[in-house]
Amino acid sequence: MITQTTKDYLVRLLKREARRDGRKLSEWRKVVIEKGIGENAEGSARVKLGDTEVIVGIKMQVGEPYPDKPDEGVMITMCEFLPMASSSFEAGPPGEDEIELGRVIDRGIREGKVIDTKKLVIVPGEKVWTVFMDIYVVNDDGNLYDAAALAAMAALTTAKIPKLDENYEIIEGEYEGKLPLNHAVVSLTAYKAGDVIFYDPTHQEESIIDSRLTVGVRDDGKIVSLQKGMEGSWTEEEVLKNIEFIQKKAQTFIKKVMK
Amino acid sequence: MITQTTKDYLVRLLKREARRDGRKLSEWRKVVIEKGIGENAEGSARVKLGDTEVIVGIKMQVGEPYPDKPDEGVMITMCEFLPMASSSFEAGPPGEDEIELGRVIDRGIREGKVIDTKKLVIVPGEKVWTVFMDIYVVNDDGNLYDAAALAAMAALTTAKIPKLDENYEIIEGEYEGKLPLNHAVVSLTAYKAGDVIFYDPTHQEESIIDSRLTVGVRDDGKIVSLQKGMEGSWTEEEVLKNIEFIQKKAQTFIKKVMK
Amino acid sequence: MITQTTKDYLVRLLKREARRDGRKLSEWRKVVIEKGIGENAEGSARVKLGDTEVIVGIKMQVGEPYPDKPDEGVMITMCEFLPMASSSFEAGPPGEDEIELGRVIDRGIREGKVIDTKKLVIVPGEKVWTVFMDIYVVNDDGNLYDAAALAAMAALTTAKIPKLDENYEIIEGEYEGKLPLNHAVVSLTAYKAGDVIFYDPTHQEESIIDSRLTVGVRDDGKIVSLQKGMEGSWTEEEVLKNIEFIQKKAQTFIKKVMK
Amino acid sequence: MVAKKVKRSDGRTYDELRKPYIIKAGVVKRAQGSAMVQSGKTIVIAAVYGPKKVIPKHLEDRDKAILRCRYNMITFSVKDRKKPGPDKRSVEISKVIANALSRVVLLEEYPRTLIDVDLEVIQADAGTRVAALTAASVALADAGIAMKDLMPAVAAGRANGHILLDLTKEEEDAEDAVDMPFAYIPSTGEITLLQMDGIVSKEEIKEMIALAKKGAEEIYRLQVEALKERYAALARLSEVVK
Amino acid sequence: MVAKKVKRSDGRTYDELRKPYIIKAGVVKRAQGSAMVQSGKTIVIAAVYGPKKVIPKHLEDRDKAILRCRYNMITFSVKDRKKPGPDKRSVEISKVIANALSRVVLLEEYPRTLIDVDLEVIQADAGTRVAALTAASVALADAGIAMKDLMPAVAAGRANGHILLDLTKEEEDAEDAVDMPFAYIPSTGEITLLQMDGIVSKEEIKEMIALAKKGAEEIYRLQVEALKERYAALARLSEVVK
Amino acid sequence: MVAKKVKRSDGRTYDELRKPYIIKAGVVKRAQGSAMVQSGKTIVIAAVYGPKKVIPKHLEDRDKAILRCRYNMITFSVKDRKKPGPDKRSVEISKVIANALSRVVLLEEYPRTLIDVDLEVIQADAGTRVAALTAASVALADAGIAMKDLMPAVAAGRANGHILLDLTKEEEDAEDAVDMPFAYIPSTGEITLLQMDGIVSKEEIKEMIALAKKGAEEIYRLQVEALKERYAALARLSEVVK
Repeated sequence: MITQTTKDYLVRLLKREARRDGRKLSEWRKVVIEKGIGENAEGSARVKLGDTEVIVGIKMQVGEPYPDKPDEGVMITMCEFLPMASSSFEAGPPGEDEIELGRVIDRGIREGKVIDTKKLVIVPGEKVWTVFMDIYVVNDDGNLYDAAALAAMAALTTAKIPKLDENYEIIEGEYEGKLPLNHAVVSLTAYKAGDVIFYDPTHQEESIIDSRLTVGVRDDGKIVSLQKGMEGSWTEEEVLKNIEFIQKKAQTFIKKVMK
Repeated sequence: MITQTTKDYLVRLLKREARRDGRKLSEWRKVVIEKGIGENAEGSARVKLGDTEVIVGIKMQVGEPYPDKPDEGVMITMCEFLPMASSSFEAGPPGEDEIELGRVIDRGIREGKVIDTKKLVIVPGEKVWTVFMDIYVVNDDGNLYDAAALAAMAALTTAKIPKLDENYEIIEGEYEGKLPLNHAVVSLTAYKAGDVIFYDPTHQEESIIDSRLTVGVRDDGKIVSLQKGMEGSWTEEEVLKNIEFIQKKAQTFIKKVMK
Repeated sequence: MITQTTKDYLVRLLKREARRDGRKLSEWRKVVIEKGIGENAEGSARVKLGDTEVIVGIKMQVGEPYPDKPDEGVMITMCEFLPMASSSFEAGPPGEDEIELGRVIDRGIREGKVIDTKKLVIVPGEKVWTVFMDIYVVNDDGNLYDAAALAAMAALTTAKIPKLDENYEIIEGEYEGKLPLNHAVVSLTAYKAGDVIFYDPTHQEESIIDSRLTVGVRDDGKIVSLQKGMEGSWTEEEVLKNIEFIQKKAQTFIKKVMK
Repeated sequence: MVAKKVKRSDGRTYDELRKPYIIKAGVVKRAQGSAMVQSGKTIVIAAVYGPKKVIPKHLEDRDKAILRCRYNMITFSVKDRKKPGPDKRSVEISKVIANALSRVVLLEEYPRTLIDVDLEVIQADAGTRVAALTAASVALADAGIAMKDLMPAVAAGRANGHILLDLTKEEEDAEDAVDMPFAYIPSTGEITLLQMDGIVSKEEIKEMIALAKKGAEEIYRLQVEALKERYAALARLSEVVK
Repeated sequence: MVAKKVKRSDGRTYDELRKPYIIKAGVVKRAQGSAMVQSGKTIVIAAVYGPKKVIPKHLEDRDKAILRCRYNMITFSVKDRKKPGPDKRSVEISKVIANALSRVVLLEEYPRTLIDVDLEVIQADAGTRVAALTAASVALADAGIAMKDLMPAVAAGRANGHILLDLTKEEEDAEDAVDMPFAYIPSTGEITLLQMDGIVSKEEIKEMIALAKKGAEEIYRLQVEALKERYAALARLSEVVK
Repeated sequence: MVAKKVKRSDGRTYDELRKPYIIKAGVVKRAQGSAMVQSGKTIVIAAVYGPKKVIPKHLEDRDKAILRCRYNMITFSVKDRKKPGPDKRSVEISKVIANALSRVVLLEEYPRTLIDVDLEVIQADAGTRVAALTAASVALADAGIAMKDLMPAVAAGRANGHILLDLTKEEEDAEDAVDMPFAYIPSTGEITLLQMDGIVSKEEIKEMIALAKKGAEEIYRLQVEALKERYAALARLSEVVK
């Protein structure tokens, strides 16, 4: 529980463009990206953004294509906040916050055409690779959106396609090669508290936020997705200004992820 | 909420064979049947019975026959009270009232052999048409049973069978012809409050009802289904008298539906 | 509800190695095993242990093998406490008590290699028999673990494999022969209240129990499964002593079951 | 209605109940009341718990008890293994049974409480819902719950051209089969459960109701017998205890 | 932004709403407030119940009302039958709609209560979430719930190289399609819903927002019209009753 | 028991724990207490929230805290992607772990509360439930919850004819494999978790228990170490803060 006194204090700080941990409004916490953290996954990564921790695993399965896209592989994104991630501590089917986060990350990767799904066909119209992108929030100290976006992209860069035997069963430990990627996409999120817009809030700072705006950016600078979240509102000017900021900033993060 | 005063008043009226809206005990409200209300459905209809509104859509899918009936198509009925239909306003898996209504409508159509299921075979024993009959209650102002029965039959009369390509995929916008029907069936429902039996109650009138009796009747005058509902009871004489009444009355409604 | 007075009385009795119904600490209630109680099951049995009643049915279906065991049939165990079995009276998906009981019984049968699953192959790698073992608790007067173990084994001894037609559909009422069994397994359970260990508690006696230890024993005297249950603990000496006791005792029960 | 010479595959006349037709009260020890009905190969057990507290409290009815039924077929009661858990059919049957029972149980005597009736189909050969309902009112009486009367239930129907009482599954599978589950309070003439599938004339319905009433009255006598036997057994038991 | 000559398959200019574009208040009789929006072939009905008690009580907010939305597509609203029940897409849409509405509804005036908004897509041809949101604020106003303003919503996007208003499904299926659902409070300039899929430049976003604002303002006038007509009808009705 | 020359594929002797065997407390910042256990390739994280209010209230125990465990394998912890959500195996494991922990946690000190223990298997290579239990008691201690003692857990078993400590998945797949998960309170000699699969003699069980006890004692020392390190780190931190 965050007290009203703390909240008031955070608001006062923000108004002076200051933050409790000394950061600037548009300064991110330290980002640590670890790749290949799960031996049983075809791809994986852990991202720590300050104390926020998100892990993503990529699992590949032989599946069927969608009837309207017989010549493309399939991507399925799942997002779960582990009960340990925060004091709300709830197990059960995914709630609306998990669903929104999962869908926003999914949308960036999907709309940015990150995965070359045309190359995931095994038997045209019958068998294709299904790429499961499973996002787990391990510790929530704010700004899950950026941490998850980074972890998802990082995990994809490590993913490999398993070898199949003649019955289309996976041969354990053998790989055809890397998961073919066309692009890198990262989404970053602007947060708004009253009239102040800032980035990468801690969990404590999130308690005073009215709204967020997530912008998906591709390595070629194109915008690939937008999502306004929460109950607050944005002016046109704010939207455009923050898109512009994120468009640039994202390239720095893309470089970190692609390393 | 309907007050006890209103209920008492309605009971007194009924005892004098009178109703708040001036109707006779066995008089239905104005019935409006609209066919073809859903462009994305293979068949559809809307029925308004006074302010009660029910819509039914027919969707056709290629499916498998039941193992014990390899040479017949399949019909599946779903019934949902939209949360907007009444102040109980509940989303979620179908409750027992929805299930009972859906099954009673299904039974009339099924037992009356309305659909010529033998003509719904695509590949004998392997592929048949599955006819989904989806019933939605949009506004509940009483007597959902009759409105749903009329809407279901009306929707069936408009249903068409899609054309299939060589892979048994539906070709959008092309049709083989109409869904083959053997018969028309409509069920009507008698309602009992104390010793008074009457028809087509409003939502308000339903608050004083003890029991209902639904009778499915076919265009050839045969009875095809019965369902006593709710906690009240019926004498043998009441049952037989109301079956007789409905048997005749249903023909009028069948004519309306078949127009 | 069992009162504290009753509980205290039962504890005092146990300390003097006495029980309310006059039994010794390691004396079971009267066991009645009825085989073939369900005409629609491929195998079935009812076991009464005093007033405790458990029924088990075996159903055989044509299914697919597990990918990693293409040449073996499949066993699936389900356990349900019927709402009538006790005053907790709850319908719904299986709770943790039902799951634990089902899995402990399953483990004994599975690990003891009771069913000769290699003989349940119909088309290697494609079609095998799935053996459903469905356990229902009808009345809970304590020691469900022993009653279920006896009923499961008894039901298996009566199970038959249906004949199949050329399309691998079951021919009703015709059988290939008995379900091939390699072994018989029975598990028995030691219960501990304070420092006293005893067997076959009634429902009332279960109210003072801290822990249980279930030991699965095969007809050749081998131990095939262990499960410590509930919140209490056991010393090494207690474990070994009770394993030894059950190892011998189980042979008597196996004989009863195999009759 | 004319007396008919019908040859039924199990040797019964058109108006006979299946054999054996057995009702037994007090079959589930833990329950407050219970009963078993066997009708030929159909076997159903009913058990009653309550009146008891309603949880959560906001569901309680301040004027009367809530009567909740669960009708359930166990997985191996039928030839094709029944998937566990409720399906639409069992939800509907649970509802019509609860509705029918509410006509005889004096729910107003137990305000703000819940009465649970569990109905388990152990073996199914047609007529399971009427067997369940027949067992339920005996179980409620066995539980000492105040009732206006017992309520027998039976199906009438048609198979192979004949109106018949208490159809078996084999008869229900006839080309022209009609099934009409029916429950009835003999003392008042009230019909409390009535359902019907199949293509019939009004006259046939009349005939089926008459036949069902006759069957129900016979079952009513067996219900009373079962309770008498149960009370006698309990009396003997209490003698022994003394 | 230059005026453009775009040939759209339904004959519209780039900045036109679909025809018909109809808003009608008071379409669901039982509801406290309701509205229907038809945008070309897309049809959505919104209905409002509340403010009402929160059950269970521990979920209530002592400071304001809870606004709960359910966005749902009926099974036959789309070509491929939609499986009944919520999926991830409908959960997300329900959430962003509820978030947007919370900006105009004066929730603080109804502490410890629940306001339910049911949004049913009867027929889907793209733009269902913005039609739903447009209908929702009319339904809330029709229900007499205190609001700062109405909130129109519309999508802008791109298809076949052109920035367009209010895309149809056919346009959304273009190779280069971009879809940007948008909701807006004309009186304050606040953007309350903003989502986007597809590959665009910042300039294109700017253009789409400008176009969406224009569309929203047009829809706002239709919302006001619909409510006026509704009040007129109610007034006529009360005349009659007098 | 004779000392044995066993050649294990990872080079261990029969009575050695896997390498690395690491316990670390305080790994999940938001949690009241947390711990990670790595045993070879198996990695489990435990986190504790509570004591806290029980919702809904009618589930609370007036005499003691409810200890609730969730044991869960994340989807990519295993070779074949694990479907999200609980299955029967995880429900059983959650239960036996909660049962075992209840023996050391002083639940009576926290009446009417709930203590939640989340156990997430990040990577699975056999022995996940014992790693989870080992992590859990460290996490509870880290959360400052009153306990009688720590509780180490480890599996003993048999593979290829040898009784072995702490089996890997490869060893568990041996034809003659036996797996015996085991938890133990060294200070009292109490066995709090005991399960076993496989065909063995009583003598082998005796041998396995002896081996498991030895392993548990070693793990106990590592648990204590981990907590000491954690306290030292916290102390350093509080120095800094001062």
